[in-house]
Amino acid sequence: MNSITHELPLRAAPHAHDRSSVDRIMLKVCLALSPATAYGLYLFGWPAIILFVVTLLAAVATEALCLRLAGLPLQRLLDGSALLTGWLYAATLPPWAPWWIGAGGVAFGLIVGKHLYGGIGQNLFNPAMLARVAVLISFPVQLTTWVNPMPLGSELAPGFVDALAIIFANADYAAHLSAAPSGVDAMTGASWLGASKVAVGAGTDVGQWLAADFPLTAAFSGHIRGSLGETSALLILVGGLWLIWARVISWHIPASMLGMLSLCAWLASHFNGHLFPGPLFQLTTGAAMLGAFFIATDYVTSPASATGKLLFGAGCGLLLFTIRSWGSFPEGVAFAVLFMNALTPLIDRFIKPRAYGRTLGGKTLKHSDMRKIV
Amino acid sequence: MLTATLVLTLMGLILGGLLGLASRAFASNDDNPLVKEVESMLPGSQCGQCGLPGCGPAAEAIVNGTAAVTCCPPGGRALAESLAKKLDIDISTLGAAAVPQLAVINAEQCTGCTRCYKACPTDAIVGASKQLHSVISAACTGCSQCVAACPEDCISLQAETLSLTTWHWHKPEAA
Amino acid sequence: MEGLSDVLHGLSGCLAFVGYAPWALPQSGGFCRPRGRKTAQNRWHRKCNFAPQRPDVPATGWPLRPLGVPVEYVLILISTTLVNNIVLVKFLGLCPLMGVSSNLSAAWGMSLATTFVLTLSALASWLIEHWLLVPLHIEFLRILSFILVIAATVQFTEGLVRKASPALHKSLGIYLPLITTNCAVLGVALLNITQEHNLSESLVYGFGSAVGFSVVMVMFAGLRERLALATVPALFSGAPISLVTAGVLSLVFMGFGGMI
Amino acid sequence: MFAPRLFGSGKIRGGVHPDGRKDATSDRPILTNLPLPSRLYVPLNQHSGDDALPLVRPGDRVLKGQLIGKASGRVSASIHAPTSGTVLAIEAVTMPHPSGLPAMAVIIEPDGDDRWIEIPTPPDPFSLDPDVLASKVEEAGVVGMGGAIFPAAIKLRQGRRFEIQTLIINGSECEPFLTTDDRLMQERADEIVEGTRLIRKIIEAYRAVIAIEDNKPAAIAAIQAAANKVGAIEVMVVPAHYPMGSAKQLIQAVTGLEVPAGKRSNDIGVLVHNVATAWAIQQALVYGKPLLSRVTTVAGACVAQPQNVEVLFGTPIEHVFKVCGGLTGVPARLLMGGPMMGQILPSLDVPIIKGSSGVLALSKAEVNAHTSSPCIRCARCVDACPMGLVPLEMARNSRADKLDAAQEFGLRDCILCGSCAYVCPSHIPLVQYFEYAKGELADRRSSQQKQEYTKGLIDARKERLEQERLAKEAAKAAKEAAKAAKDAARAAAKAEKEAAQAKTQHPESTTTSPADNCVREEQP
Repeated sequence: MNSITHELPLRAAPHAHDRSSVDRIMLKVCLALSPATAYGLYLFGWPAIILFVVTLLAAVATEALCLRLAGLPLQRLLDGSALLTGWLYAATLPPWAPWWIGAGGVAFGLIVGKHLYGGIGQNLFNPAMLARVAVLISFPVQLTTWVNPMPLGSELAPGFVDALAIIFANADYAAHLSAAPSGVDAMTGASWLGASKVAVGAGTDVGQWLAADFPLTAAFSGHIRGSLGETSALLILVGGLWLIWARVISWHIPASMLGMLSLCAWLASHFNGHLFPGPLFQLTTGAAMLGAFFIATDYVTSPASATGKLLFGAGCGLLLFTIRSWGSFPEGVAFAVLFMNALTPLIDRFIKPRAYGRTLGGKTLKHSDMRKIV
Repeated sequence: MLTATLVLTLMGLILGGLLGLASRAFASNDDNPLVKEVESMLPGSQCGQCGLPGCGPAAEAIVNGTAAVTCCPPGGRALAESLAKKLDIDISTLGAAAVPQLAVINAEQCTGCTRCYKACPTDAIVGASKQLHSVISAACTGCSQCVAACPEDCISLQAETLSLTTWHWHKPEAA
Repeated sequence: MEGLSDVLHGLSGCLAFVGYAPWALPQSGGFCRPRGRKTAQNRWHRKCNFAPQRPDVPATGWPLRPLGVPVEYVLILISTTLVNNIVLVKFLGLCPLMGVSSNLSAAWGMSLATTFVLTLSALASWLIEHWLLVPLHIEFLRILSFILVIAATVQFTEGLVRKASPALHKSLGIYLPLITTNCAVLGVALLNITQEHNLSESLVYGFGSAVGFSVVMVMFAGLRERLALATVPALFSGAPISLVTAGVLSLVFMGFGGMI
Repeated sequence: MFAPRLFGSGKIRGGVHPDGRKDATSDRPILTNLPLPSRLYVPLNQHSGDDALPLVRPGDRVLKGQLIGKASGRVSASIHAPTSGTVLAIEAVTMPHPSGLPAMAVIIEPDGDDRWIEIPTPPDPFSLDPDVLASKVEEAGVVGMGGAIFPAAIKLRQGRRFEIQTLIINGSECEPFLTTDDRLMQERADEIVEGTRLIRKIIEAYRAVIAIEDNKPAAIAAIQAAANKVGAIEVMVVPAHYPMGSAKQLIQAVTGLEVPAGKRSNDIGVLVHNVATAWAIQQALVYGKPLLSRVTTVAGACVAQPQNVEVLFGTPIEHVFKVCGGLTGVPARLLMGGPMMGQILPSLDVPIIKGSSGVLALSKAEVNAHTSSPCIRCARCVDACPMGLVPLEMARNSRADKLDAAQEFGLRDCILCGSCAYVCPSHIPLVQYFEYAKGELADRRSSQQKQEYTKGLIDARKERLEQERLAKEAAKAAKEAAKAAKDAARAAAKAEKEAAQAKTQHPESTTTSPADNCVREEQP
């Protein structure tokens, strides 16, 4: 018998592959995130850079520790999923948050949100958003302190040493600056979403207030108070569209999420402009863009079918609008996405693509259905 | 105090009466209808390999939870799965179900005593007195009654051999 | 696509609240039930199903019966299903949540049974409170008599389920009679009394809590069905990871806080 | 807006675009008249269905084209001697199948003369009755050459029973590497067109379409030219898109119809045959030649001279490689068929059979296999599935042996085309999960059937025993009655004693009933 030994383990067909891989996908997502994040790092200077690096390092360290404990090969680190989780989490943080918010949060997210469930691909909730929600509820003060943009190299921007003090020693840089002879206006403030909420609470006419104060162009381009990596709606949009073009994500979730948010905002502001900001405000502030393109589209925790994705995105949009408009938290992306994450298994179970030769309900196509087009 | 006692007593009586009426309205036979359904799913060869005296008691034990759904070797995994589905039991924790087997007669030892084919509940053994008996594999449930009946100890149970039509790919090693 | 249209349809109903919100929001920071509902004016408004006209609020022209029912009932429904969810916010009824959520069909059956019991017992307990205990001044018997009523309802439901679906009866197992001691059921009955709900509000509150319970049960069952196929570390597999998941869900429901 | 999605718009859903790699062989002519190997291993089952019955014995001399295996059973096909020579043995030989399990084959030692059996010149097939033509196809042992290996005559007869609107001749060879159909269409266009006309005549189809993928311009030109000569045969160019060559997808692309789940294409008035089958049918009907050989693509980075060769059935793969310059290295994968759906070969000794569309020796780079990592639910498999299924859930549930759930997510509709595994970034062997689950389900079905069958046997036996008992009791009663009548004068005490005696004999007489033995002995 002239039996041959196959060099590769015996496998059923196919014996060909398109060369895609998990690490390449993760790399592309990181690449798409980088313009917006780089802009954010530039805008908020050294403290943001330090926070970002610390968070990413903590993410990788946590992942390594968990893989070790689970007895899995450390090569799994190379798939880049932990890096991406850390990156997304850092992008939603206030740029000058203390280091332990970044490191502790991402460790919590990865351990509780991902590795307790068995690691990559098995988590039920988006680890980055779980981390954010847990930290937001536990440390609301640190998570709602926003600095004004102070680009690297500008007059007010803290130097590297100051930045270390801000991030690691919780130094009050704002007080330090305003005590300086030059005299500076308030360095920190509420995010625009928070401010709008306060305005509503105070009985201000939101429509007029926004028309007067809200810098729409700056919000779109990103020169605005906000989280580390989500200020620039434009750069996120560019990155997100590239991801769609590169077929890393599909258009369904971003389109339906942003569409639903805009629709709700438009209807609400159309009927009651005194109370509800319009769609442009909703789209350019907070994590709406980042959420739609990078967070809600997380493969593991979003539905598999196109219809399911549309439903998922619409749910996110609707919940986001609801929480922003009536909830006690000014921003709701994390809550909305996590809530829809929880519904994803049900969506996947009940909404499947129509199979060839079957109706949407799974029944065999009838002859009469066929004749219609003959 | 008296009011309280009276009220509670009255409530108890009224609710009890209502429940009594309801239970009459919803009366169902005392035998669990599930037992009958389960019994109809079992092979019915009364082989007793499960350790119970026949398929009826086995069905009862399975429904009551005193016997595992995997207890029936002739039924094999298919039966275990359908029983588990019927009774909403998680089968994965019960370990492997019994593998169905076939009786094989050792031709050299067989004396043609006919005892095995009299014992066979499915008439799966053919042969005449003083002649070599053989097993029709399509009808053999592997119930092992012939093994017990054979005075020469020449019948054994063996798992079915694979052929090109019955072979299929194994499950890939877990990632 | 159909899913989307369903959502849009639902949305149109929800958006009706927008019209309600203008005068509700500034005073209370969210949806709110009109306070002081024992006043004559409010009685009138409930009868006519129109909000009291407030001069300081711009008129929106939205009718105040967006879904064909008075707004406050809808608010109770939303409050009990999402904002003050009986399971994830009030932490009542965790026992069946852990016990019967391992597969969707059992969770659905349990939800239906609990909905039936909760609504019925909310009604019955209100009747007993207001027609029996209060007139006879024996309110101290409240818990005892409520338990009695609940037990009877559960017994009735069990008979019903056993008759209707022996398989469901089998898969619900001990959890069906245990609805008796489901703290959600007694909790809702007692909350109805402490929150001074009237009869119809009690009914809606009971039903809404049951819907909230069902939403969480079904959601949780879906998650657990997916979990069943995950390779959870041995240390956390089974109940621990389910509890972690319930905790996360509870965290998520905090997002609805402050709405009502 | 659902209409185009539901019923197709001339295109197919999902699918992938694997690297074609057809250039190495598509421009080289088919190599015919290969040197004969020292042995031919002709399996008795080269088709789907039951084994053919061998008609020869070891030592017999056979001529080329002689019937050596007769179709037996409902679905089966005849086997003919591929060349003249001596039958050495009929024994189990390793099959071209990943299991490496053996099956019966006729081993022939060629005498080198390649002498044909006498074939009478057949009458003009266009003058014959369709049923006669179908029988001739059956006699020639023609099976579906595209890979399905379903006996062609049975398919033709089924086609006759339905009202067939459209006959599709499948020239959309979508598997990478394979160019057998491509070359066949380029070199034997006239024969294929004539075969198409013959099939059309047999099934009385309203319309005949030869569908060719747009990446085969030479084949399109050749077939178009041949079709123009006779007319009434449409040539349709379909987009090159894997798995366009799958019957269901091709039907969708050509007619816009979908084959209802669990039904055959006949039900919607469509019949699909491969171009190679059309060629084989033409050879059988016009020249009376049985199916003895086929064109096979020999390709892959480990083959010295990749090309198409016309090989006799039973030729060992090793011989085929030798003809093509031998192997240049140890192949990472040795396959029969294309890389997307082909089967791993257990050995170089396995024979070429009727379904061997290609023999590939692939290098590591061509296979691009990696160890699999966990599923990240990216749903690329869902997008790639041409059947609209949810492969990731099917695999997950198959892995956990939740086969019912796997069925719900589409396992029963899966055509095992491999598009999902091709695009999976985690390199999960999805198709192997499906093969496993389908195999398990088949096992389960057969054990269910067996259980029902044995249950019937048990009931029958119970009934028989009961009837025997009743008959015995009736006989006893009759006997007693007769005795009572006869011995009416005798004392009552004596009668009782007799009755008691009969009772003690009863069990013994039941077990040695002669009728019982009789019944048993009649069984095979």
